[in-house]
Amino acid sequence: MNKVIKNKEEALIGIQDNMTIMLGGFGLCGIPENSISQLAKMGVTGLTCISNNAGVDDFGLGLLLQRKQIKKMISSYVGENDEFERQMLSGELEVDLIPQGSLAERCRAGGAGIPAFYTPAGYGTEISRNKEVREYNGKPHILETALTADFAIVKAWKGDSSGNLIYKATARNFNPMMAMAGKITIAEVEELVPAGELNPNEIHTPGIFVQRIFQGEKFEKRIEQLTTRSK
Amino acid sequence: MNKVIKNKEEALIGIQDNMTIMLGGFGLCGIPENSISQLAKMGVTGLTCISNNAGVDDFGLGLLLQRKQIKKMISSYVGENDEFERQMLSGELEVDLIPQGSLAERCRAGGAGIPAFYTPAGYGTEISRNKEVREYNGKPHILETALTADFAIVKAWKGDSSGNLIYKATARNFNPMMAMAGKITIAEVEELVPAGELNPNEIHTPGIFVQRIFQGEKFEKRIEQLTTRSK
Amino acid sequence: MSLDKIGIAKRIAQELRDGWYVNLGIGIPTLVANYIPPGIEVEFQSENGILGMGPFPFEGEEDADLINAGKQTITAREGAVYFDSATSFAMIRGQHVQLTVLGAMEVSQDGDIANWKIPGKMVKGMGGAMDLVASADNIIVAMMHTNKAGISKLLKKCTLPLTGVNCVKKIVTNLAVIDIKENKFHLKERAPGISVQEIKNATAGELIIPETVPEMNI
Amino acid sequence: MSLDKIGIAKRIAQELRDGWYVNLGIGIPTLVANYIPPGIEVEFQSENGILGMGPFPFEGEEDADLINAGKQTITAREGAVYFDSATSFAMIRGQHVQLTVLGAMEVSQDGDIANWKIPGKMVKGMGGAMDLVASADNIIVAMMHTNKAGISKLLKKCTLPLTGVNCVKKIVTNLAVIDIKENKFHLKERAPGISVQEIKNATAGELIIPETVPEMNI
Repeated sequence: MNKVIKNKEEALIGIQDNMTIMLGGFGLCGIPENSISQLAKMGVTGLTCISNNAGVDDFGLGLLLQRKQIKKMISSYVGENDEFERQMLSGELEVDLIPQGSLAERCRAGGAGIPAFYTPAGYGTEISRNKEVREYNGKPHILETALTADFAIVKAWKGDSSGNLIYKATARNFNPMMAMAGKITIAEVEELVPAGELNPNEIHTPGIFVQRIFQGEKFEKRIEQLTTRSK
Repeated sequence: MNKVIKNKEEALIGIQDNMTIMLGGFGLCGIPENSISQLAKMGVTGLTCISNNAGVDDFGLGLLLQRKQIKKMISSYVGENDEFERQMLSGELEVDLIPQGSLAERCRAGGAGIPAFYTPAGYGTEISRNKEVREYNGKPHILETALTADFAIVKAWKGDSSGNLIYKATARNFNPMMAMAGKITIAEVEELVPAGELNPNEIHTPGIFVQRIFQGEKFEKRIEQLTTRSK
Repeated sequence: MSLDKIGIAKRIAQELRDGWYVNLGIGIPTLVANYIPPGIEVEFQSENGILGMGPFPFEGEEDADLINAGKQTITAREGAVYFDSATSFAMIRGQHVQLTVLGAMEVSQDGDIANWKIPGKMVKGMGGAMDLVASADNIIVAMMHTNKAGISKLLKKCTLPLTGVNCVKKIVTNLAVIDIKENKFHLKERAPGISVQEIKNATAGELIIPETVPEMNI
Repeated sequence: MSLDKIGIAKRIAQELRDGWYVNLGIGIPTLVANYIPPGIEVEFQSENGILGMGPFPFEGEEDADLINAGKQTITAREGAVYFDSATSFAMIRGQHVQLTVLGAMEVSQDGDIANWKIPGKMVKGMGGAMDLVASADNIIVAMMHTNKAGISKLLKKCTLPLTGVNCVKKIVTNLAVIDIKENKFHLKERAPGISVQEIKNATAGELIIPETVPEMNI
């Protein structure tokens, strides 16, 4: 089943103002860089972005923030960039903060047809405000609901023409769950191969979750916190 | 972290009468054969077994049924064996039938600390009797709770001394979720290698879910429905 | 002449669309895979954990670790992928599978289906059927129009324990193609040589019959 | 003499047990990995998706695709494994991680913790902290006993927005080791050269002081 799209321009067709978009990645690791730069170029605005983080000033989702394309961020940890802080404090940007595990599970639930589930995370904090509480195993849990998106955009290491994806190391992070939860899921990959070249036992995201796949032109793969030791 | 156990005799120490045990496998595919034969030898009785199926008369869980070691089966599809039918119809054996997807998800939930979730499966059928119903997206869903077990026993293709597991083809089935849901999880593997020999990107079950691992002596790998075509 | 099982499978195969992921139940539904219309590509999901199921293996090449949900030895096509049962039902429950074809003992004009349990008889279990019917947007039932005793399987209300409610949209039997809409059966096509009256006689539920009922083209 | 950050990390490292999986938060907790007692083996989980985290890479060998939850470049030990964020928090929520060490701005004698938000200041988010504190059976807080203004961080009730309730069991500060039981702080050990009175003065919550309070052995 051939899902290959020629380039990022064609892959992102259909993304419109005011849509909800999920974007994979943790910090700058495993983010769909090519698609983000294309979103900036397209100039779509009013976006609700579901992404664990919000990039840095001049890379990742920071590029969309600079251009004021984002109306609302749904994330677990943000604010590694000044423009984000400015927009948030001035009220231009809505921010919905969600515990990281609940964010991951809510995306998975959205993709898996589980509309809601109970979790202990956030009980007794402002996160549990207006949420149903129920005790299980002697411990209070709150009810969290599924998240889905008009488009999910993920980044993989390898992908085949059927949309099967393999991620590398910790660049996997949120990508697999978000791939499940998009009405349309777009994957950009470092290496695109014909169907049959990936070992079916080693695939992380089955192609059924992916509607469009394209070979990224160039991956900058910026490092946020370079930490090394000397030899 | 070395979790290697010498043999099946030592791997199953601690399993006692009236315990709840999860066993991986679908039909006879991917079942922990060595452990099942050892359970038969140990003669523990009153077991509650959570397993998608119940084996055949002389293989898989059928071996424990023959010896009347099982008090209750929690499964989605059973009865490929006569002794099962006899014990069930005579009331010797309790049977709790669960939709297959709910069974898989309930095991995952048990391992993932999600005490309950909503699913549409079984709404309007006898499965939803006494279960809470709630509408999401215009569709009724029922609340299902997590499953856990005193011991989970799974079978993998390859495993390392840290308990990391790789399954082969459709022998994966229920094994990964059950590995997550056991208070103690025992893995029997076809090939046991030192830590570091499996590619960390290709592992299906992270070792954190596995407490004991052993090399199976011999795998019969019986085929339930041999279907072929001629060349 | 009423259709045989292969005829039913062939007619259902005409419903396939290019790019669909399809789950086929045991029995007649399995046969659908043999009659994919030319020029379209579909992928078959088996709920035990494979997408891209291929034909049965050649003799001697079977692999005990590679089976379908009917526990038959199979092969994998190029581009196939294996996954665990939770992920498999995430695909199903999350409506990533575009078509489910399965058999039934009874279907009601409300779209209810019964196919897993006969009171007083040995109950083998629902397997994945309840997840499939509760989740799928597009369910086709493949079955004989009547049971062995000649009694209609298309009823006002199901008499057997239900597998799912309000879920069946289309039925293909040995006699007819029938859609379910607004809690009624709607006759769409006749099997070659079968009269509308024969179909009416074999249907216990309320059957809406349009002015012209074309013959199936198989 | 009160402990420095390394001293706190060294004291917490004494709490590690062979075979434990451990999640270390950013800051002082990260340093714990450097002082694993001899003869025991522990594995470090980073919630972005790795078990078996190793030391920082040698210069020039860093890999942008291999980072920890603090977004620092890391390496993987033998036997390491990568996984997605849902699986990562399945480990945490499912209590497969035996110990969580994290920093705090305030801890109450009920075991409540506040470490993510200061009203009026920029809120960066809770990251994985709420999942960690709500799930872990065994949580150690690593922090200074007082804030920069000299005000106690061990309170009757937290004043800042909470990260979790009734969850902290043990606190290791620059001055003391304190357990939380029955909604009270219990002094267990003093930092070398620190008097019980100094600890009492620096603790705003109710502090139970036993007859003898041994000095830490670091």
